[in-house]
This record gives sequence, C-alpha cells and structure tokens, in this order.
Amino acid sequence: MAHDSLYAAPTTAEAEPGADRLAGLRGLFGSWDAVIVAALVVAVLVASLTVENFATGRNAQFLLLDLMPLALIALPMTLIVITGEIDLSVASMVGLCSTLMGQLWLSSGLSLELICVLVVLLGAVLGAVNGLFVTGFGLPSLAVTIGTLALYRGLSFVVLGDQAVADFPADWTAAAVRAIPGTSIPVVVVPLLLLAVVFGIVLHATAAGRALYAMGNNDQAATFTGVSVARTKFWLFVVSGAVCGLVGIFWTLRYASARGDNATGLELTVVTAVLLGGVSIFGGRGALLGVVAGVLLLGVLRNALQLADVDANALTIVTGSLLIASVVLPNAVADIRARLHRRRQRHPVAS
Amino acid sequence: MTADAPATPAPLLVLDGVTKSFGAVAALRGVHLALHPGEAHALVGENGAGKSTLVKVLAGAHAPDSGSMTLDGQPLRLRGPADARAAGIAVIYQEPTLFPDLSVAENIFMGRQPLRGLRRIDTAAMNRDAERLFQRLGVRIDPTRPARGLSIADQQLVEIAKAISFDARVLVMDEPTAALSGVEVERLFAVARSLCEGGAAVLFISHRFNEVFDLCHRVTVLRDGAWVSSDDAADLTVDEVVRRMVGRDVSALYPKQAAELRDTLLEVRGLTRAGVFTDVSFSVRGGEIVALAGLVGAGRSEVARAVFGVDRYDTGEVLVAGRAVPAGNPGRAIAAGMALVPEDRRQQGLVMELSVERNATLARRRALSRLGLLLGGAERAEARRWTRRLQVKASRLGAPVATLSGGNQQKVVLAKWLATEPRVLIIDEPTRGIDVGTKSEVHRLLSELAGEGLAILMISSELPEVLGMADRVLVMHEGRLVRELLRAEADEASIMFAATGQGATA
Amino acid sequence: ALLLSAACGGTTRDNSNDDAGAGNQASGGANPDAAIKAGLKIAFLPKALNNPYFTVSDNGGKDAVTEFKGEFKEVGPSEASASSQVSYINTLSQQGMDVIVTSANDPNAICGALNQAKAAGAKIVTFDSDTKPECRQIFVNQVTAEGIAENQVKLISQQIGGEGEIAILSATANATNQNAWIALMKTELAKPEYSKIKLVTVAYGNDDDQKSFQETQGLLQSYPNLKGIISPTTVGVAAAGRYLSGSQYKGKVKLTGLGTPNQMRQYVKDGTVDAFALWSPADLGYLAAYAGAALASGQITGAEGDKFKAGKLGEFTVGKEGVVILGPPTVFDKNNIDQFQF
Amino acid sequence: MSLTDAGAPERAAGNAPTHPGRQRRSLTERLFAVRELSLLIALGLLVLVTTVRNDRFLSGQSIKDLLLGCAILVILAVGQTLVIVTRNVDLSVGSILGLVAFATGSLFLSAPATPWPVALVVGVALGALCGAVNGGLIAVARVPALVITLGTLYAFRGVDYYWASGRQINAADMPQSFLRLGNQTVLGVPVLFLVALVVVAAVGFYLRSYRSGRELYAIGSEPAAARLSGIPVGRRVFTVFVASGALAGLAGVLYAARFGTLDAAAGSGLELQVVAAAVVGGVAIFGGSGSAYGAALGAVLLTTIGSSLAVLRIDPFWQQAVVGALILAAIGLDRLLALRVAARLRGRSAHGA
Ligand SMILES: Nc1ncnc2c1ncn2[C@@H]1O[C@H](COP(=O)(O)OP(=O)(O)OP(=O)(O)O)[C@@H](O)[C@H]1O
Ligand SMILES: Nc1ncnc2c1ncn2[C@@H]1O[C@H](COP(=O)(O)OP(=O)(O)OP(=O)(O)O)[C@@H](O)[C@H]1O
Ligand SMILES: [Mg+2]
Ligand SMILES: [Mg+2]
Repeated sequence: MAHDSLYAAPTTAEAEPGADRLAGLRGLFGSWDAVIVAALVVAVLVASLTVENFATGRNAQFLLLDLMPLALIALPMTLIVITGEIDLSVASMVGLCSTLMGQLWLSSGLSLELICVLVVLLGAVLGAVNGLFVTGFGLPSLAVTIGTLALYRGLSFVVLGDQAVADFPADWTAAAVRAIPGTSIPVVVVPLLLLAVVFGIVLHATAAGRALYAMGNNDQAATFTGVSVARTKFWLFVVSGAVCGLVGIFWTLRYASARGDNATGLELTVVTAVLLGGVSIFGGRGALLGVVAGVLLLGVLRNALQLADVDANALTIVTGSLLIASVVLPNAVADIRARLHRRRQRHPVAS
Repeated sequence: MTADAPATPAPLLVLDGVTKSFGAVAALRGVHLALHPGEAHALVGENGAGKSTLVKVLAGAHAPDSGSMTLDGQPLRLRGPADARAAGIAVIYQEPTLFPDLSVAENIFMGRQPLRGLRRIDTAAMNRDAERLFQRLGVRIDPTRPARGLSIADQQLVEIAKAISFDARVLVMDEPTAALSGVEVERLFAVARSLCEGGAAVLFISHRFNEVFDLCHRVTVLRDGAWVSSDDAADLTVDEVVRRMVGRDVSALYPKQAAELRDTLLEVRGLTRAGVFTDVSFSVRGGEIVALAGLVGAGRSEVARAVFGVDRYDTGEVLVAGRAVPAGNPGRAIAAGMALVPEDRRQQGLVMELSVERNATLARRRALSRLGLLLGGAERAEARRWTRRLQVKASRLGAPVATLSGGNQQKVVLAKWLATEPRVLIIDEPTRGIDVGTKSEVHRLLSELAGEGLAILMISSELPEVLGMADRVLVMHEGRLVRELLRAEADEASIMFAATGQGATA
Repeated sequence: ALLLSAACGGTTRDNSNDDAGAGNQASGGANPDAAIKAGLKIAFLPKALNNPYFTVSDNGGKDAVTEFKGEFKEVGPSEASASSQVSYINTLSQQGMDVIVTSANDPNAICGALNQAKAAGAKIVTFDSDTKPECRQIFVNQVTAEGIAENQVKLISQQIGGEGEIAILSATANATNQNAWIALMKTELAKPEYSKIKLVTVAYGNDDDQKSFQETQGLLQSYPNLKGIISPTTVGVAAAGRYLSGSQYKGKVKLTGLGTPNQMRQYVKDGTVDAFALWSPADLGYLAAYAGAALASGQITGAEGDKFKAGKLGEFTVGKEGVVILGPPTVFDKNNIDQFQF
Repeated sequence: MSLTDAGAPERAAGNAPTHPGRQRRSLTERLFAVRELSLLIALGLLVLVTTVRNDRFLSGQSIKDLLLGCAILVILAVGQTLVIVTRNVDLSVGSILGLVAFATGSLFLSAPATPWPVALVVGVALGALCGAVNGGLIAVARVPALVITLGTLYAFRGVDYYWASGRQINAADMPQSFLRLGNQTVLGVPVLFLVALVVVAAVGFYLRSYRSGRELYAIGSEPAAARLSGIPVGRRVFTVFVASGALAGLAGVLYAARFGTLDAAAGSGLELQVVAAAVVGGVAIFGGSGSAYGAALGAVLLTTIGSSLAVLRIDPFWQQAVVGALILAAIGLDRLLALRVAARLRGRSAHGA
C-alpha cells in the first residue's frame, strides 16, 4: 500500500549527542514494541492474580495451542504488510490445504509424511498465484487477495464437498497437541519459535530485511538501490502460502478434521494481531517482537476473559477496542509530549 | 536589527521575531522580514538555513512557536493554508504538491473551480482558464491530461500557473527555478515583474545568484535559522552574499584537477530504446569526468537509467571494465561497480521515512553484512563516515531523512552512492538545490574521486558546472548523441549549438 | 516416490485404520433411584451465541436447571466454528463443570477436547448436532432422522397432491444432520406411494438468508415445473417463504420445511405456506439439561435401556449408542400456529 | 545559465490549441468512461450467457429479483466509494448495517406505531453516528482508517450482539407498511432499487461536479499536497465517514424492511463484498480515482454473478470459487484497460495538446 504521509507519526528529534542515553530510554518508551510487551506482562500478571485457573500449566497448553495458527501466519504476514502489501487469503489457503490433505489421505494411499510435504508445496503454489497477480500483473494485493479469499475457500469445498475426513492416525493427531515431556508446553511451539527467530533475523538483521522496509516506504527508491521489488514480494507471498500449508496440516491434525470451512475468518484476526503489534498498514514500519507480543496479548486477553466468564460478545468489543487503542494511543501520547515540549520551550522553567 | 529603509511605502507583510523548532532543532530563531508592495525580495541561505520553514510559516502550514506576523499593519494569524490563501498569500513549495490523478486544470483550480448553475463546476471554463494561464507563461501543457507522468519541469510550471492564478498580493516561491531551463525562467521572471508592477510583493528563493540579482530588489540572508541581514540588492555582490550565508569566504567553485586517464571503465554500445533514445554509444575512462549535456527532455536521464538497469533497453550493451552488465537489473549493476545518483531524490533517491543512517547505507546493505547478518554497528559507522565527509546537517543519524532540508537530503543521496565505492559513478543533476558552499564541496569531491581512478558520467543542466567539471562533453539531442567536445573546445556556444540540433553529427 | 515412502514405513491410510473406534464405555452400574444432586454446575455451549434457535433451547435448559436447583451457565463463540468451541470446552473443563451440554459444529473436531473434559470429570451431553458417539455420554436428538424425513416428505406430498417435481433447499453443504436427513428423504421418496414425485436437485443456502433467497430464486428459474420445495433448515425456509410471498409463485409453488412459528407466521397467514414442522427447541434444551443432571447424579450412565425422568416432559429411555429422542415434530398450520411463541 | 528546453521554441511561440473553448472530454474522465463501459459489457455478457442457457433469467420476475437483490450492496458500495476515493477504507459497514437493522427492529418492537419514515430517519442517524465515531477517531487521532474500522468492525458488531443477546426479531413484529417498502414496486421497479438509484445518482453527481467532491479526489490522490493547498482534510475525511455510516444506516433500514427476519448477525462479512464491489467497479484502492457509477455497476455485477450461478445450476460447491475467479478476472481486465489508456497517454507528448 502506498505510504501515506498524512498519517506519518510525529517524530521527535534529539539534538545533542550527549543525550543519547536519555534518547534511548525515551525511545524505549516511545516504541510501540516496548508498550505492547509491557501490556502483555501486565495482562499476564493481572490475569494470574485475579482469574482462577489462569496460571496453570494446562491452561498454558490450551492457550498456546489455540494461538498456534494465528502466530504462525502472523510471521509472514508481518513481512508482507511491512512491504506495503497484504494477504487476506491466508485463512482460505489454510482451509484448502486442510481439505486437500484430507482428500489425499482419503483417496491417494500416499503416506502421511509425503502428503504433508505435498500440502506445504500446494500452499506455496497458492501463494505463488497471489504473488503472480500482485507482482506480475501489478494489481493491488488487497483486491487480489479478496478475490483469492473467495476462490480458495470455494475450491476447498470443491475438494471435499460435504464430507469431512477425520480418520487420521491417532498418534499423529495426538502429536499435534502433545506437550514437551515434563512441561505443559506443546511440542509444536518449538518449530514456531524456530520460525519466529528465523523471520526475526531476516527482518531485522539481514540485507533482505532492510530491503523490505525500503520497498514498503518507497519501492521506486528501493529499485534504484538494486532491490528487485517484484521478485521479493512474489517470494513473500509464496512463503505466506507455504506457512499456511503448515498451518493447514496443524489445524487438520489438532482438530482431527479436514473440512472445507476450517479456519474461516482467521484472516481478520491475523491482520488485527499484526496491526496490534505496531506494524503500519501503509508499510515500512513495524517489528516482529511487537507482533509476537501482539499475538500473545490477544490470546491472553481472550483466554483470561473466557475463564472469567466474560460474554463472548464482550470479547468482540474488547478485541475491537484494543485495536483502536493500539493506534490511537501512541499518537495521542506523541501529541501530548510534543505539546508539553512546546510549552516548556515557551515558558522555560527557571533553574 | 538594521532598520529597513523607510523610503519605500509601508510594508505589506511583516514577520517579526518568528521562531520555529522541530523537537530540539531550531529551524527559525527570531527571524525578521518585511515585504513591500511592488518589491521582489530574495531569501538566501545555506541548505537547512530555514528558508523553506519560513515559507511554510508564511503559508500557514507551520504554526510559529513565537513571533508575530502582520499584513497591512493588521495582525495576521494563520490557522492553516486556507487562511493564508484567503489573506492573499500564494505559495509555490520547494517540492511540487500536485494531485497525480487529477487533471492539470483541476490541479490549478482545486477548491476554486469556476462554477455554473447549481454551484456545479464548469469544466470547460476551467480548462479555458488553465489554457490562458499557460499561454501567459508561454508553455503548452494539455490542461485535461492527468498530472501523473508530468516531468519535473512541467510539474513546476503547473505549480507556477497555480500560484499566479491567485492574483495574490504576496507571491512566495521556494526554488521555483531549480528544475527549469532558461526560457521558462525568463518567462517566469516576466510574470513576476508584472505582478510586482501591479503592487504585489514577491518572495523568491534560489541558490542561483544570477537569478537573485536578476529579479530581486532586496536580499535577506539567513544562517542557521537566524536572520543575518536585509539589504538592497544594488548594495551587494555575490561574494558578499556568499560570505554572509556561509560565514566565511568560499573560493574555487569548480576545482577540477587534471587526473591521469586510465583504462576504459564504462562502455556503452549502441543503446536504443524505441521512442526514447537511439544508438547511444560512448565510453568513460577511469579518472575521467564526462558530462552528458542536452536540453531538458533530450533523454539524458533515460540513458543513465537504462545503463544502470532501472529501465530496460531494446538493443545495445553496457560493459563495465570490459565485462557485460546484464540489462534491467540494478542489483547486478551495483555489483559490477556502478552507482547512479538519480535526479529525483524524493521519488528515486531516498526512502523518506527511514533514518539518515539506513538511507546512507541502503545500497551497501549486502557489503556490510557479516555471514549474512547485518547488525546496526557497521551501518552506523559507515553512515557516520560519509555524512561527516559530506557535511550532512541532521539532528542525529536516526532521524527520518524527511526531516532534513532539501539540500541535506541531496547530500544523503550522494553519501549513499559514494559509500558503495563504485568504479563507475553516474550522477544525474548532482547539485540540484544544493547551496554554494556545499556545491563546491561536491565538485571537489567529484574531482577527488576522479583522481582516485573513478569513471564519472555527470548529467547536468547547468552549463558552468558542465564546463567547469568535465574532461569531455557529450551532447544529446532528441535521444541521440550528436556531438562530442573535448574540454578545450567546449564552451557555452558550442554546446548550445549542438544541443539545439544545429550542429553536424559528431 | 510413492513406493519409496511406503516402503520406508511411512504412515498410510491402510496401516492406520485398526486403531479407530474406542467404543462407548458404560462402566459402573446406573442407579435409577438416585436423587438429582443439588448445585450441579451445568454449562450450555451452543453452536454459536446469537443464534435465536439456540437462545430458545438454552433458555429451556435454564428452566430445567432452575427446577433442579443447579447452576446454569451459557457460553459460546459469537460465530459458529469448531475451533472456538474447542477453546470453550477447554475453559469449561478447567472450571470443573459437572455437565457440558453442547451442540457440535463439527462431529470430529471437538472430540479431543470433549474427551479431555470427560477425563476431568465432566459429563457430556450433546443436543441438536451430535459428535462421534464415543466422545459423549448422551445425545439428545430432537427427533430421529427417519422421523424428519418421513414427516417432510409426507407434508410436501400432501401439499402438491402427490405428484410433480420438488427440490430441497438445505443449509451448508457439509451440515451433518442435513445430509443425513436428505439421504433418508431420498430413501423415503423411493417408496411406491411417492413414485410420482421427482426430486430434481438439492440447493445450498449456507444458512445465510440472502444466499438462501437467491438459491430459491435460482431454483424457480431453473425448474419451471417445480411444484414444491422442502427446506429442512430454519434460515432456509424463512428466506424461501419470503421470496415466494413476494413473487408470482406465491401459493402455486408449495413450501414446507423446518421453521420456527414466529418466523413463519406471516407466510402461513398470507397463504404462502400451508404447513411446516419443528420440534420445540425449548423442550430440547430442557431435556438435555435433565439428561446431563441424570448422568451427573448417577441415575444413568448412558447405556442403552437406562431410564430417567425429565421434569414436565416425563420419562425417557436411553436408546442405542446413548441417543435419547425428544419425540415427533409438531406440525404447524393456520389453525394452531398462534398457540406457539418461539 | 541553464540549458534551454526542447519544447522551448514552440512553447515560446505560445500557440494555443485550436479550440480552447470547446474542450473534448478530459482524458481522466474518458478513462472512467472506459471502465464503466467495460463493466457494462461484462454485465451484458453474463446476462446473455445465462439467458441463453435459461430464458427465464430475463423474465419480469427475475429482473425484479435481480434489482431487489443488488440494491443494498449498491448503496453500501457507493458509500464505500466516497471513503476509498480519499485513500481510506471503511470495513465497519457490515457491522453498522447489522446494528442499524437490529435497532430498527427493536424500535418497532418497543413502539409498534412508529411510522416508517421516522424509523428511516432514526436508522440513518444511528448509522451516521457510528460513522462519526469512525471519522472522529481517524481525523482527530490521525490514524489509518483500515485499522480503526477493523476495530469498529468488531466493536459495533459486539454492541449489536450484546444488545440482541440472541434474540430474533421477526416480520410479524414489524408493521406491514414498513415491510412493504422492501417488496413493493413502482411500475415494476422495486422501491428499494429506486432508492439505490437515487443514492448512486446523487453521490455520482456530487463527486463529479462539486468542489468539495473534487477535493475528496485530491485528498486521496496526494494527502500531503491536499493539506498544503488549504483543503480541510480532517473535516472532509470526517464527513466522508459520516456519509458512509449514514448510507450503511440507510442500507440497514432497507435490510430490515426487505428481510423481515433480524438477528445480530445481519450483514456479517459484508464488508469484503462491498470493497470487492467497489474495486471491481474501478475504484482505485489507493484513492484518487473511481466513480460512484462504477462502484454501483460493480455491485450489480457481483450480485448478478451470484444469481446467475444459481440459475445456471453451477455445482454449489463450485459457486464460491467461481465468484472468486470472476473477481480476479474483473480487476485483471480493469488493469489491462488502464494500461492501454496509459500507453495512449504516453504516446501523446506532454506538450502537444
Ligand atoms: N518537519 C520537520 N521536522 C524536523 N526538522 C525539520 C522539519 N522540517 C525542517 N526541519 C529542519 O529545519 C531546518 C531548516 O530546514 P529548511 O527546509 O527550512 O531549510 P532550507 O533553508 O529550505 O534548505 P534548502 O536550501 O536545502 O531547501 C533543517 O535543519 C531541517 O532539518
Ligand atoms: N511528462 C512527460 N510525458 C511524456 N514524455 C515525457 C515527459 N517528460 C519527458 N518526456 C520524454 O522523455 C524523454 C526524456 O525526458 P527527460 O526529462 O528524462 O530528459 P533529460 O534529458 O534527462 O532531461 P532532464 O534535464 O530533465 O533530466 C523525452 O523523449 C521526452 O519527450
Ligand atoms: Mg528548502
Ligand atoms: Mg533528467
């Protein structure tokens, strides 16, 4: 999405190099990452103290399992949004991958290992179709992925029709929810963490990551510095598709059910989490730490409120308000700070 | 404060003690300015001196932190650009502010379109009016075409048409001529003079002193956001103005040193892109500065972009140090040792939201990586080295480059490409919008780099720059190379002669 | 690659089928005389909150729980999905519910969570939509699938005079109960007394009002000789009724199905619909709550033949695979519809 | 000191084009016309193909159904156009529609004697209020509309759920005079469609012919420039969201009249369909171009696709996939046309009029 200077957050500039440490501190508070991490810590603490059954190992396991799909898809989505694009077809890709896994299991006689590989490849192909439309034909990703959102969901009904495939081997479905021995942390969290680290490094500590930010802000300038914008975006969509393939496998095994409507509506939750994590919808701004914290915050709040018997309808309102607060607050804080600064300059305090 | 000469009629617009800071950066500190009716007033200063900030204060786009403005002796409070318009202040900003999706005529008359019954917009009348304005400026631009795709010069002309259409009492122009050629500048000045005769006040900003002295009656100098002086132009010399701006004497504007010529580093053979340029062949040797001259629109930038791989070309080839560079791939061109400083820094040169540091090292992101990892330290050191060398004035390296003044932004673009330590440097309008002090600095730098063995291809619309810097001048006309001139034989007349297509083919 | 991975001992469908079907474990004897315990914590988990049908049946459940002085609670996702039901089941089992009464969005997907809840001591009752039998103790079925199929086919046959083309407007293409009913309706239609009735197609309105509306419209255009429509879903039958009542087909093309009296009242009165059927959703919830209480109090174990009393509804017997049947559906027409408010 | 310009001699000559008074329609406008034409052609083809397969598709009843079916989406798409043109987006329209529809039902439930025009006004006002919440947050806090309206998509829907708490309002609860609004026809044309038509014409005309309408395009085209040219960006954006909310409110009231059966889920997921309609209708998602007419045609096209798939008896499992594929085809085609026009534009020199 083109960058919109209208909404550029006010920036503050420090002059003297001596104030670096102070600036660092202020930067920490100013950065949305820090705020969201702090909010997460507070939420966990408050929930542990006030909500019965929250601070239990079992709950942690449920919480993490529930968050897996969201967290996984949020990783590539962060990168895509940072380049100024968006992928709304993720949930439909999960659904299609899930039904395809079911159909292959039902009728192909292939081994499940091979099926899993095929499903991830299929996800990549679906992502490549998105990528082709966006980068090859130069269409806006929002429009393209609304189209493929419908297309892939439709195809997932074509694949399995009105059936659901549920007879996956028990050891596989159990593996999807098994905890690491001696703990209550699900095994599947390990690959998630690995992926998160990989994505984090790519985004924040490689040349490619720098290029992502650059093209999110100004793709022409990025082209001039030798970034192949189209190719990079294409591959991001492919990665997004492949991750959706993984999520499709996880979803199918965790719920032991391959159905056409799996993961319906997940796309908006993913976008919500990514935006909550401080990624700018116009591209070019955001960090992975914030997104991970955003995903966790969303999950912790939902889980705690559910345990506290808060109505699901109230939960919907909380999600919405949280998202609004996440964009309104930083701006409001920056505004107030700027106003204070100006006042201080106008009436210098006698020292 | 030196008193203004009381002889002239009462000032139209007065700024008194205007202060404006951005965070800790004081862009304006107690600036005074008096604009008199019928007077063209120049505002000069180094890059970052605060000229554009002053313009934005006048335009109502920035609210001053303190200080007062009066118009006709009445206190003037601007809550936004609309207020300034209503008060009769028309502004041309340093960067064109057009709406790419709207037609040229609508761009000019936005918010003031002529109306017919039911307060509907009268499109035909609007196009007619736009046509009339262009006629007055002596240019031909189709008022119905969208603004998207206009060249920078045409964009600037549309801005000018917009500003004069206000029939304003105060016309403020922030570097309106930076992208224009002689004829249009003359036309613009003619219009400005006629406005002055009608009793309007004109505030004019430029880094070209001949223009300043050509048009303006008075000159105000700013330095580091502070007011330095306001004098009648007749009492000043260029050297005096420069000394006040920079605070010291600036000498040796074009210090091109002769360098030993080495092997051919850049060779372009028969490059053709249908409809844009045809059969362009030339070579540049290490240690040599070759200027590519021509009229605006002759296709010089297009050749540069094609050589660098940003644009595709139909036939031909590009070789660096004897090895072919694949077409259409800037990444490979960079790897081969090429660098291109583009002409449009906002669109092509910089990522405005990113910090100075990130911008300065963007082209080096791979080279600075260790084991595929790119950590902040290497970038910071690199950025510090080059921003120091080019004297970039920024609050800190982490500041978004958008907060820098125009000239300092240009320096960041230079820093970014020099940091790649290229063997072949293509540089398109290297000093557009750069102040005198820095300009000589850039020239010294180019000369130095040539001395180190770089091959430099320089595109410039400023003849003195071309004549001062180039070992060889290639002249383009309508997409073809028409002439090659050695340093000794190049002068204004011969270049102009070739550029206008009157010379025989080289 | 196929051969290779199979040879390497990969998991294929053929070598994994042996471990399916854990069976229904009805351990321990039932004590039919045990009193219903006081203070039972009973949670209703519908397919989705905000679905009026479930609001009515959950309220029936609430009435029952109040009668036997238990603690009633209704939780659920705001949109129907199996995955969010799972997270609610997990929450409920952590909260130590005695009984979870749920209507499954997916017969398989919530099984794992239900089994965990069972292991944590909760009794599981499903109503309206079942899970796999091994995941719950009791399924309270509104009516047998055969009963519905018979009823619907009979209604439409009466209305169209026993001959002509008919179509079915179903909910989503993978709704388990709908598909079971449709299959049985086809069997029913194969009987000789219905030999002149021809089922031309099944359309899916996705339980979405507008889609069902469009599908009805499509049916009438595609099949000019259509005589009747069966829509065994409350959303579908209401949308179809609305379409017919505002079209030239009103009264000419017959419509029946499963609908709530409140939704259908208008179309019955204006002559669009002669008769339709439904069970009482409130009674369904009421019965499910009693079944849960009976389980939790040890009156029954869910084994075939167990008997329990369900307040005002009287006594019920657990059938095969732990299924309890509410009873035959009520048929609503001009004469009786005003006696029902739900 | 600078070189002169290639176009200088002819420019200096100051030759004005031959007929400065009688302008052809501007290039920008013609571009719109091309888009709308292509939509009409697509629509015509679709109807033709469907009719060939089943001639009842063009029967009076069927056309009435089509017009009725698209009216609500058309109104929403037009409201969305106002927003998208300013480089914003309103994802909360589905939730606003649901909230207003339920509110309308509740109004009749608590005051059965309410005349329907009052309900209409109340509904539109409630929608405008929701829009004002969106617009206020966006304009005052200067934050991206997508994020805010994604937030209010949840928030408004949550309020709706909370309020309804599972209740349902039925046709029997609403007065006949109101329900008739949803089904009645004037000269064979459904009232609902006439309302939509009026909305399209009014908004389309406003966007094309009024200063403030053109300013919306300016804002979407280059927000920073819009501010510098003295356009009250904040106020315009606010107004646009209020208008979009009000139109969603209008759509909500009409929804109540048409469907009669109301629960809290009314209009769920409609937002993506609305955005799709606008985009298919040639409204550039990044603002600055597009027309209300195009968006309305996009909405008609999408609903017609839905109906004709049902009529063609496309395998139900395939229907959604086909809709998705057609959306892709529509935006692809639009892009192709835009490129054509751009190429022609490049063919003409900047200076030659
Ligand atoms: N929006 C902003 N935020 C922070 N600092 C700013 C902003 N705008 C300008 N500045 C700073 O204010 C100072 C004055 O900038 P200004 O643009 O007025 O310079 P200028 O005289 O126009 O220079 P040039 O000749 O290069 O155009 C510079 O140091 C610049 O970095
Ligand atoms: N607005 C425009 N629309 C269409 N074609 C244009 C436009 N501006 C320039 N051109 C074409 O592009 C070619 C090169 O223009 P360009 O401005 O890049 O030349 P240049 O020699 O680099 O001039 P400059 O001094 O501005 O850098 C010319 O053939 C010209 O006709
Ligand atoms: Mg400036
Ligand atoms: Mg150029």
